[in-house]
Amino acid sequence: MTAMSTINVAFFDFFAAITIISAVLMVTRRNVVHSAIFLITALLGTAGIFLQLEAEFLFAVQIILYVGGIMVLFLFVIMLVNLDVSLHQLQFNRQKWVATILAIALGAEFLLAFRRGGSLIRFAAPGAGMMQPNTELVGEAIFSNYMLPFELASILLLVAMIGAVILAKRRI
Amino acid sequence: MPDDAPEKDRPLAPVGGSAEPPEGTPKDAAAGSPAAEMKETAKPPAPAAPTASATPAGTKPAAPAARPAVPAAPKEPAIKPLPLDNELVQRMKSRFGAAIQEAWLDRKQSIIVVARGLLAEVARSCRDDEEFDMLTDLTAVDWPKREKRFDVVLNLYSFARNERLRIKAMAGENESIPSLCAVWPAANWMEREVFDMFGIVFEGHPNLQRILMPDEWEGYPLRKDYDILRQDTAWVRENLGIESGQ
Amino acid sequence: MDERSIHGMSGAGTTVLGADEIILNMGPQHPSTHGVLRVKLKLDGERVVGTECIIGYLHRGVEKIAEHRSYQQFAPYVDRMDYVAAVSNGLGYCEAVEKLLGAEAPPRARVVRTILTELQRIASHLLWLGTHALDIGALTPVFYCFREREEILKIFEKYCGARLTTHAFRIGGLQYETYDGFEAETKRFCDDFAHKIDEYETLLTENRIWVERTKGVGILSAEDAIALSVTGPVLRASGVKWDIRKAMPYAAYDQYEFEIPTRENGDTYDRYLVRMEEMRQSRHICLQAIENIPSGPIMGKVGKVLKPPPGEVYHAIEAPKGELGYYIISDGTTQPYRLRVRPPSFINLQAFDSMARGGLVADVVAIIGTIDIVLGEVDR
Amino acid sequence: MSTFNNLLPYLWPVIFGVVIVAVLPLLAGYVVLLERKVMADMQARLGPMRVGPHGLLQPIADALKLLLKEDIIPENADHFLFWIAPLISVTAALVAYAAIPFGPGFQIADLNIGLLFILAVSSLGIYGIVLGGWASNSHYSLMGALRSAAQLVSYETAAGLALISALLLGSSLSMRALVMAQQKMGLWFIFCVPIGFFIYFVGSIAETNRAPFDLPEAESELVAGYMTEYSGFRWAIYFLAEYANMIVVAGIATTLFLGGWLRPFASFHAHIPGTGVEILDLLPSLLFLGVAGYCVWLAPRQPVAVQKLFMLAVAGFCLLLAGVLGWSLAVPEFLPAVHGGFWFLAKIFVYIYGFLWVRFTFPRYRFDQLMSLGWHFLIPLALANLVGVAVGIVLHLSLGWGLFPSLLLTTLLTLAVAIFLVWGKERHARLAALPSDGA
Repeated sequence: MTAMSTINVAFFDFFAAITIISAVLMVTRRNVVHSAIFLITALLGTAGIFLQLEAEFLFAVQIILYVGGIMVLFLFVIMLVNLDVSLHQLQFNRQKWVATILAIALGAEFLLAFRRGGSLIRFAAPGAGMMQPNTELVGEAIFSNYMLPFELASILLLVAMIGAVILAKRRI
Repeated sequence: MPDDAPEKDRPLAPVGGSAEPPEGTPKDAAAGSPAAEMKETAKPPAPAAPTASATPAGTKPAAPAARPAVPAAPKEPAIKPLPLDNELVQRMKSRFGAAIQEAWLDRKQSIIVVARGLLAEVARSCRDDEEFDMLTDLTAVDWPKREKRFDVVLNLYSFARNERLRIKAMAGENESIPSLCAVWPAANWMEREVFDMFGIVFEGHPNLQRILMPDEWEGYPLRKDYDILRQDTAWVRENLGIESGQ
Repeated sequence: MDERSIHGMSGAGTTVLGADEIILNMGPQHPSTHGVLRVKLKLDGERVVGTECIIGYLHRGVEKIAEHRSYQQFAPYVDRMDYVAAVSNGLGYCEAVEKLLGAEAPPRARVVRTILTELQRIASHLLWLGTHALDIGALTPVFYCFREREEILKIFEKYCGARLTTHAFRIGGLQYETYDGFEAETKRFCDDFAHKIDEYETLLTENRIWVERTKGVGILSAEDAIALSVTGPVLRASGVKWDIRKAMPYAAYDQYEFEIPTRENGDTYDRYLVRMEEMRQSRHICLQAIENIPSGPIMGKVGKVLKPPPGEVYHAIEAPKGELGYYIISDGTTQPYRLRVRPPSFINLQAFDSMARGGLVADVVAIIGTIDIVLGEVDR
Repeated sequence: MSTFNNLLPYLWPVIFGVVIVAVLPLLAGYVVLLERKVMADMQARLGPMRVGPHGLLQPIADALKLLLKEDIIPENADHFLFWIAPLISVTAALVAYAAIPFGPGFQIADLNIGLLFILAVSSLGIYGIVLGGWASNSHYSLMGALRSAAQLVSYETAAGLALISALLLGSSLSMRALVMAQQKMGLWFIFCVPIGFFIYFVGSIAETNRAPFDLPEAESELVAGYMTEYSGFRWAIYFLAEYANMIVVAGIATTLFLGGWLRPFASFHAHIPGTGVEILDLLPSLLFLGVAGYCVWLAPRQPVAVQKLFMLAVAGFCLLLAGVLGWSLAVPEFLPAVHGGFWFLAKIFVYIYGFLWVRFTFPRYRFDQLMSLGWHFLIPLALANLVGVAVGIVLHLSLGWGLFPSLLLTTLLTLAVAIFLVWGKERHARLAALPSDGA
């Protein structure tokens, strides 16, 4: 069992490292397409963490929707619009050092809070559905307990979509 | 190189004789209109050629190389250009006066020479008033020994009359010709080709560039005095640094 | 139609989306420009907002060469212009020179010329059909078309020894008598061919994708077509019933019955249908001609050295691609003083811009295919 | 020893994985040969005939040629992306094989999200195309990439919705469970949801960039689309990815709609008297015996001695296969594995044959027409079909009707919707063709 958990931790570290490094690279790349690629790897790393948490359904949805769908459209737009301009622009403004220091400070604060007050934070216990197909669980949760929020979210998205169509289409 | 340029510039002289109708046998009315059936036949010939200032009565057609196969033709030898003075020409003359310089029939095909400056107007009139609605072809001929060395030749076709008409305009070495692009868009490429091959400038052409030859080409290939060797030698000298052996 | 529509290439601007317009260079090495045509397309996304044809890669100066060859010597050169319809080129040239000479080919020669020219028209249209279908993405018809074209080329080969650049005719008539079995083979081909055309049509005519790809694509109105001097099937698909074979008959066309197929819309689909019907009509002409080939000499009296009397002539025939005209000026010597070829492909290609503008990239290849150009003739 | 025991469960998957990665390029090569032969047959010609009898060694010769070709990377390309793009494509295609059940025992991993996994992973393959097209730094490649991206996103929706209609019947995402469900029902899902199968067929052609939806690589327009600047083995890898993807989608269709590894008439059991051998299980062996006999008959007709020998070798190979298939009848442990594999591959080939048939019959769609077909016809139809299947199941569950009749009813209703959609599209086209006043 310990061997299993070691492997688990190793996988987690691996995916977390991928996610963080890609995220940093994504922000710092000058070429927009490269940034998009690092965003994709960051999303893939997140998907890996889902998998490592045995949430296969979320893993699959993450990849299908974000990586396979949204990011493809993202790249599509980037290539279509051809943002060469960004290559010749200043990437960060003068406050970048202030921002870095603040970010580090915030990170240190979080670290301190976790170390000192870890006992105050309650993590949810692992679900009983571990090692079971959790697709059904997700489905049941969405369509029973969380029916109303789910439908509200759907309507919100529908409204957004119709709005986008109306804005984009000059003549209906 | 052509050293056999003709002694006289245009080797044709209008000679009296019975005019034959212009070409075109509307067997099966192409455009379907009755006008196509009504062939505009040639009128009795005028006794002499009109104006014809630029055409010296030059070379008589030499001994015919071949017997014409037209059986009905009289014993007269060979094919000769005949003066043309049908209704069409008369109408044109009344419209443009002296700008219609000559008109004759050659192998049953009507040819009209017009003044260079009025070419566009004549063309437009041909299109609008005479139903010569299609510019079949536009080309040029170089007669280097003539005072005005270029002939610009239009070949028009009328769907309604099922008839062809050739219009010529003469231009000197440095004279330009009015562009016909506004009358027939088809003239665009044809004029570019003539410019490319002869160096004749068409005034008012929207995009007068070389079309078949490379843009940096020197000289105008279809001029009779064009010498390919000159360009070749120059290229060899410039690029290989030696004298061409040709 | 005005100058604006003919050349609209200025610098690249920006599109509705704010993205840059792309200048796409098609050719001179491109699978579907049918040779060394180069087309510069200005694109807004996939929509064509400007075109420019750049030609001349295959320019060989045919008209200049003609001034340095005797009339007979020049005859093989014309085969190299529209090299997929060499027989038609040869017919136009021979008849033009005959007219210049005032000579005429004997009846037998004229009938044989008609048969071979009509076979050539079928062959040329078959090549067009195959490549056009290939451009639109149908992979199969091209092989069927080549199968039938092969039969025609075999007839040519047996007749004059060459398949492509045939030099089949001579000024004044024919050099070769027809071979034994010429009539039978032509008849067999024509008989089979009726079913073959139906076969192509089952693959394409009713095919939904084919119809969607070609209907309404590259529309050319009759007025525009005449203004742009477009001739041949492209003109007829725009609704102008004009065919030189009927309007000013040459060879032996006045002896045969045939229809001039026309359509009204002037789009790619109509041009397709017109050419398909033309193949049927050509077959019909061949069958009529083969029934009754007059006997007699095959060569008229033109002499060994051709010295046409001074003067000039313009003679045009209905080549598979449109009006193929020869304008020859003689100065009484053995060489033409000036020989101008009126190439149907060159002049039809000029209409490309007005057809392609506003369409999509995929339409561009369909339109290049439907004009049916041969770059050897465009560039000469 | 204990480590070995721990690792034992991973042994078979690893072996399967190695086998698949090793065999797949060969299989893809032979799919190419099959394609060329089928194409030649439809086009009244012979196809490859030079390398080996009837061109049987052509794929190997092609692979060798591509391996030895010069590897060209354009000067202004994005070198890293240009280098890695084909690998992304082929990796995505290969990883998807992990969840495809080639037989009851031949599957790398029976994931409980099997189908979602395959869809997720194979949707990554698009990056190989998009990035390759972008990295080439050429207009043709870029347009191919853009077309590809738009096309994939559009058709994945329709294909996914079509798959869901089958999932409703199988009520699982596990590939194995889906086959089992069909076994239990005694009916392949294609008969229950024919419209779903049709939509998936069209969608899968579009997803694999095959004609008539091969716009990203339309040779008459974009030269070779995103592959224009690629050459040599990098190009071959793209090619491999394309054919691997074809096999993946065929595998999905086979599993979901065509009964996976099940034999036709799997619920029909007629035994040879006196034995436990079912008559229908003899079919595969007889088929290969027939092919072997044909090869023996052909052998003396080959022009060259080497080809005669080779033909006999092919006959021997077929005999061997027939023997294995026949022998497995006697060994019950191997019977499902061997025969399951045979039927699965056979169904994949039938499906791919459908691809080829379509390719050589139809011209290519134009891009806007492709999009319109996807969004205005396939997606609405897929939605209608999904609702129809759901209603059919509800009818079955609540009213107690038979599943098949209720699905038949809803299928007919969906067909009506399809006709309506086509009619509406044509009406739309007619209206669009009318001269507008330029508003």
